[in-house]
Amino acid sequence: MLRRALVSPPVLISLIVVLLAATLPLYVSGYVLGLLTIAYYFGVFSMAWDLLFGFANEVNFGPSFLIGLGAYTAGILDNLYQPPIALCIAAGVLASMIGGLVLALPALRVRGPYFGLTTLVAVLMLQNFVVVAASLTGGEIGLTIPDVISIDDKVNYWIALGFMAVSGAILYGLTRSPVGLILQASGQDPVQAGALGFNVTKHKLAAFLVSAFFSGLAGALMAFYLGTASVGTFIDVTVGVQVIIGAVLGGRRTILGAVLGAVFLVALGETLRPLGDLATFIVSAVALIVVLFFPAGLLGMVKGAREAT
Amino acid sequence: MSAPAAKLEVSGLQKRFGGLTAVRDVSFSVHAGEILGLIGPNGSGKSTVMKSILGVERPDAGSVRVDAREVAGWPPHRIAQLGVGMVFQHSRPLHRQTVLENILLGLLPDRLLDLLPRAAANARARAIAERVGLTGVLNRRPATLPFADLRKIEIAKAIARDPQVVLIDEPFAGLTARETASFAKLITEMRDDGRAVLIVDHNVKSMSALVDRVYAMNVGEKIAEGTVAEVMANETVRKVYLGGALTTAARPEAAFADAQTPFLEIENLSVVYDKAQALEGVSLHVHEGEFVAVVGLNGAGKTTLFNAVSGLVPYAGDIRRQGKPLRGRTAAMIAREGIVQSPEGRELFGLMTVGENLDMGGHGLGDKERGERREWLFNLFPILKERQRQTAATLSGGEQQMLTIARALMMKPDLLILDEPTLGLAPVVMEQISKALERLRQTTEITVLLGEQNVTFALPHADRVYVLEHGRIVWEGDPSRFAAEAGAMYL
Amino acid sequence: MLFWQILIDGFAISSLYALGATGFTLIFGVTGVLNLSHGAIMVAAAVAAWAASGNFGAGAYVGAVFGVVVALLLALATYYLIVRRLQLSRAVREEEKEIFILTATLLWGIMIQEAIAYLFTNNAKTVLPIVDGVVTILGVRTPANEIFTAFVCWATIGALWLFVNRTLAGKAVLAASMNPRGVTLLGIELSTVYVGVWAIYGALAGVAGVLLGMFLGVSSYSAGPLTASAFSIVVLGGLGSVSGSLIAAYVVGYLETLTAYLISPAYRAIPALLLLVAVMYVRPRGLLGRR
Amino acid sequence: MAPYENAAARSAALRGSLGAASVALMFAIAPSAWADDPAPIKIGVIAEAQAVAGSSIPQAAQIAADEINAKGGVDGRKIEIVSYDNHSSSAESVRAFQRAVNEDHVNAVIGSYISEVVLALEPWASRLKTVFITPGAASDVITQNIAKDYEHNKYTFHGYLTSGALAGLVCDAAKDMLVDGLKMKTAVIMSEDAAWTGPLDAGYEACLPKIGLKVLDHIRFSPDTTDFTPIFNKIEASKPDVIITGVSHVGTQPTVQWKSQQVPIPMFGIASQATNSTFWKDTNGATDSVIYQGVSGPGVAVTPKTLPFVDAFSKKYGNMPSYAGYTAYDDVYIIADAIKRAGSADSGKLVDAMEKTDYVGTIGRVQFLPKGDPHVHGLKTGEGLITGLMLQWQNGKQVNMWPATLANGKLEFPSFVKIASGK
Repeated sequence: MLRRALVSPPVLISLIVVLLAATLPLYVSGYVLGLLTIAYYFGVFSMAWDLLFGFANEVNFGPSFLIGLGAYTAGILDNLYQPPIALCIAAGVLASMIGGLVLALPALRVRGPYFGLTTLVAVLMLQNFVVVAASLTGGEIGLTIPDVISIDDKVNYWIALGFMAVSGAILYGLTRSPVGLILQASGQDPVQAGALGFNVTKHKLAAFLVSAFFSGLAGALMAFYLGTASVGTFIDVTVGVQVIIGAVLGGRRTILGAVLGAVFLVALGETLRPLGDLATFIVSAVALIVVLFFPAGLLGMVKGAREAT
Repeated sequence: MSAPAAKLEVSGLQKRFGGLTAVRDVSFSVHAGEILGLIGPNGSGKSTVMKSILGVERPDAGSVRVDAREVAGWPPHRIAQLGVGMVFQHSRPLHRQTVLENILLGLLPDRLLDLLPRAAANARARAIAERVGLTGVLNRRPATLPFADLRKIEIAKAIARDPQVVLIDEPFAGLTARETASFAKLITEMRDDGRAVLIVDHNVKSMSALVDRVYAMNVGEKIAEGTVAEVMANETVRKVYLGGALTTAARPEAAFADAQTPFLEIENLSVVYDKAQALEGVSLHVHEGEFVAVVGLNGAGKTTLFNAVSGLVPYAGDIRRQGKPLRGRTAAMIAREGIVQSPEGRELFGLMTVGENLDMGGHGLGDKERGERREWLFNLFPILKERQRQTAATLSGGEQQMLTIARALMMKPDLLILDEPTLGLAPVVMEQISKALERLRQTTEITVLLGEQNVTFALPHADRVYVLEHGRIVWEGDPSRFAAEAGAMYL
Repeated sequence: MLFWQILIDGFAISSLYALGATGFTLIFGVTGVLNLSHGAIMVAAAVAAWAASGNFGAGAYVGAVFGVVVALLLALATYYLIVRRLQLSRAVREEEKEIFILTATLLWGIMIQEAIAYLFTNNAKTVLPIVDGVVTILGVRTPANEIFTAFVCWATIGALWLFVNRTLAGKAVLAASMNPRGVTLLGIELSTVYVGVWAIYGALAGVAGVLLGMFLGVSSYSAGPLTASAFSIVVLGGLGSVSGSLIAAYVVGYLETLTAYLISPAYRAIPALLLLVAVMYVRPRGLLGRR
Repeated sequence: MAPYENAAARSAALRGSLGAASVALMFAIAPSAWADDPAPIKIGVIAEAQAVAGSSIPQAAQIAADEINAKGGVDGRKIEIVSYDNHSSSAESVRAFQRAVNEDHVNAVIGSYISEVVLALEPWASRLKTVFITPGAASDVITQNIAKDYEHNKYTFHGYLTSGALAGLVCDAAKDMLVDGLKMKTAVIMSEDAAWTGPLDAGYEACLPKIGLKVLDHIRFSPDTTDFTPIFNKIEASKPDVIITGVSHVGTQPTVQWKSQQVPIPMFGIASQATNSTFWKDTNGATDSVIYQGVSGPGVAVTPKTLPFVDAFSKKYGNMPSYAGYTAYDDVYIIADAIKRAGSADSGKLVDAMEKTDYVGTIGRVQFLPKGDPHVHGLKTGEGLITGLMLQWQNGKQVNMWPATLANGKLEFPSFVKIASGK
């Protein structure tokens, strides 16, 4: 089925889109590039979230907990000892994956709103920690990261695009692969999955780890792009909300849709910029309308149309 | 059937939920190439037995052996890996995957790093699909398939794991007669492959054609075991399903004033729950003041029928009250206008006192009238008067059932619908309720539509009886003729 | 002295928490909805009261009433525009409705919050207090406003209690929270019950918001934290259990006050969070959780 | 210092997340307008167009540019302001900075009143070797970074007072007004637990005893605090003559509760939100008698340049400039002046020239601390340089009390405040 997935329309289309996107730097301003660079990282955040929600059926309200862990661990390490950037990023990913386990534990015990809250609380705790441990984290005015991957808009853009494309390919492939099937089965009906001989706990844990891996990696990379990390950009609950909205907007359970949603949000937010405060209002309104009237999301609408035939 | 060791062996199985013992000392075994039928009316504990075998429930005592290995208390996936497969009654396929992918799921090993599907698996999946007759729809998505095919997917998934032991829960529920046949064929094939098959269902009849032996349960205990014929002949079984000798007090249909347009008319009623045919072309009527019983095993469609009348489920066909169609009225309206249901699930307000529950029933009445009504009910069900300050949750099952009926009567119903009032009650309690109904029938003009699987309880009150089976009315007539004409199909 | 101070100060703030959480848990208990626009609605009430009493000089009382009315309307809007639509939606599968309602109410809350920020800036505002001055209780100089707050909170909660336990309409609400189907079978329209509950919720949130505005002051940024604190209190007490959240409100309120007095005001929020996490891991049902 | 930092940061979370990089060209001037002149000097302005404090920055800068251009510019070169709206987000600011330098080729950047943002931009100023000056951030870390690695970070200048410096100014005022004037002897420091108050409190701790105010207690509270009753009770328990404040993120709540609880001790010090003209309404007048530090006040002629600027500003934009407006206005002049002296806009030369700045602006006489100082490129403060003001809210008005030469009123206190004079 993977073979079929590889040549399926969504994949081909996304491939073309990525190739086109790769040529953007040749004719758009650095400002637009910067815009998309961030959008791509958010795309990865949303995809990682969608893996948990759409496939493992776990509603994680704390994606920014994993993201923040990745970004801050990497940033603090660089800030203190300036080891090779790759090392900092690796550390960030590791921290984030440990965070993933911490989140997974309650997830396997409690359901619905309760799990949602534990994840939310995890974010609040991290936020408190960052502010309290200001000497280490820079507190609420943010952490300065001395090194950056590159100071060139184009390079940064290509890195983000490439990273997003690869992550997307991996996550999409994963969900289409045998383990992806098992994960969905476990998420949808644990009893049945168990009766089919699948160790539900094992597969869910794995899903949390994968999700954490990409969230953390994306967070760390983004931190090294901005050369700064602050609660406002990485941890605040509203960041998590943005990630979730992105995924729901693009179409949950589609992985690729998440990217669509994230980019759409950023683009919309941007075009509305001149409206100032109203921009956020309108973006939320649009998102709300999609949630209410097109629950399948942007990509979901297309897919839905196809599946129904 | 003379394999040395049984594939599946259950012995001394015991399971308690809080106070009540759901399963007590159940023992049976299934050999390779054998089909055992596990039957029992609702609440007999058969599904608890099934869950214990699957590892979903952890038995309190006794043992479950698969291929002579003790698996009691193991997690489900390990039991499954040992070769126990399950065909669930409610199919929940992966909606975004094709039929083929759904079957493939059954073929996957429980590994994390299994990223590329094997061609072999693919071929095998197709073979299985071929066998269960899904070849035509391999690349469609479940959402677009009829109910029978969804069930076939479940069977295919089970076969895919090549289990030594197969558990099948109510294989024929929701299937049409023709589909039922093809399913029976699939099941016998499994046996012929040398698997040990355990079918769980309500009664013998549905499976008489294919089982080798039957193990019958009631209220958590074995009541009979043996061949179909033996079990059907068994006295206890007959008593449980048909009751003993009955004295009936039926009034002739002509005796009712509204012979022309009955108070309630149901015509060609059909209900479909996500693709499962719950009711098919059901027609019946109830005259004003009449007491009509609809008997049928759990799952036959009684509750669906009543919920359709109460406006709780969408339906095709007509339901008329005194000639006027009920369609379009909300459930609450129908209830306010006098068609009141005393539901199977009781639906009491657990944390409210008996008194408050009754008041909720009489919310439409003035304070004075409500008071009188309550007094009247208190002398119909004296026990409730003693309990009136107690919260409903603390009542015994029987008291709760009385409260449910009383609460419905508070609404001064023109038609009282009683759904399974005896469910899970001890005989003495049934007796009390039976007495109360008797008095109602004598002292008031009340019209009653009773749904029961316990014939002993239903027939004595009934003026007329309908037998419901797999969503269809299969017999209608005078209660006195029931045992003779309908008994066989009921067992 | 210090003991009395803690006791008195803790009481006022706790009462406020209690009132805020009561409506939130009522809605969850009866309709099964976690309304994440809760904080925004409270803020809206406070800002409305502030604007009416301050800007348009309507006076403290009129302002307060206006605030409550605004909250009530917003609550009904939340129900009709968002919750109801999703509950009836066929496109969303049952098991997904929860996350959809959460997301939708969250977005709705952001909209309200941004609208407030846009119309009235995001500076913190305090509602013109109804009572002024200070009273000395057991040697503690206490703002009359603080006593007033505690009093109104309990009067409101008490009124709610009477309604639910002493009137048939109230009992219907209670019944619906235990068994909606049962209510329908008795000829009571659930939809009517729900509308009523949302209206009550709106009023409660409104009163809480206005009092908060008088006692501590609010800004559009308070919305998120307010929702979070209501959510945590409710979960701590056990989702859907009113008495549970009342207790939880006092636990949290006093925990914070104690921390502020005995350790340091800088860490007042942290012990409550830790307690919450502990409860989540040890007893996910919450203190008095039923489900 | 940095009013609403927290608020701004929080809103940034949402905006920053819902949006991304941004350049609102609403203030920008079409380059073509100067086509026939020699290449203009471009100054990038990155600020918070929506925030009360930030919106004045590009506006004030534009006024300065217009004035200079009206006088023929710098050696005939016009000054061109290119504005970028950062929506209070460091992420957006970083992108704006990159674009300003790489795309729009600005010669220098004036940016932001939020320490978080400025600290995010500082390393970029170094990486892109572009002179960068902040008109409003307060964090001492900015200058400390320069001191740590001067060669690398020398491109950043701190055009506003650091928290440390502010503490000094408050102490100077306290000496005259409280110790000499009201004969006060004891104080309690009450400040929010935020990064910018670290050095502020350190400064208080150091200088208050020196001027004769014994520090009885020091209370730091979380910026999220809503209930201040415990705090005021604690303070009252130690019976100080005055509360020395260090609040910025919060403001309304403590003030209102101070009043409703009728805390008998006057408040004196840094209270950023009190600088807003709307503060009286936001607090329902609870702010009456609160004394706060500021660099400007209605009708206060700190220097001959102050009032003309305020007039020009309010004439053009219909409202009063925020404190960052004054400094932004000065910063344009300072940069222009430095370029003139350097005879080139080359960053290296420009830095040297900037360091030699000696310019009387709207808030006082501007000189930068020299290399070697722990706060190199910070502003020099004190007599004859920048002293700041001390203002008091009196029935709805902000009245200046200090320095005496600029005072336009007398201290007044409501009945519940007990002034422990001569005790």
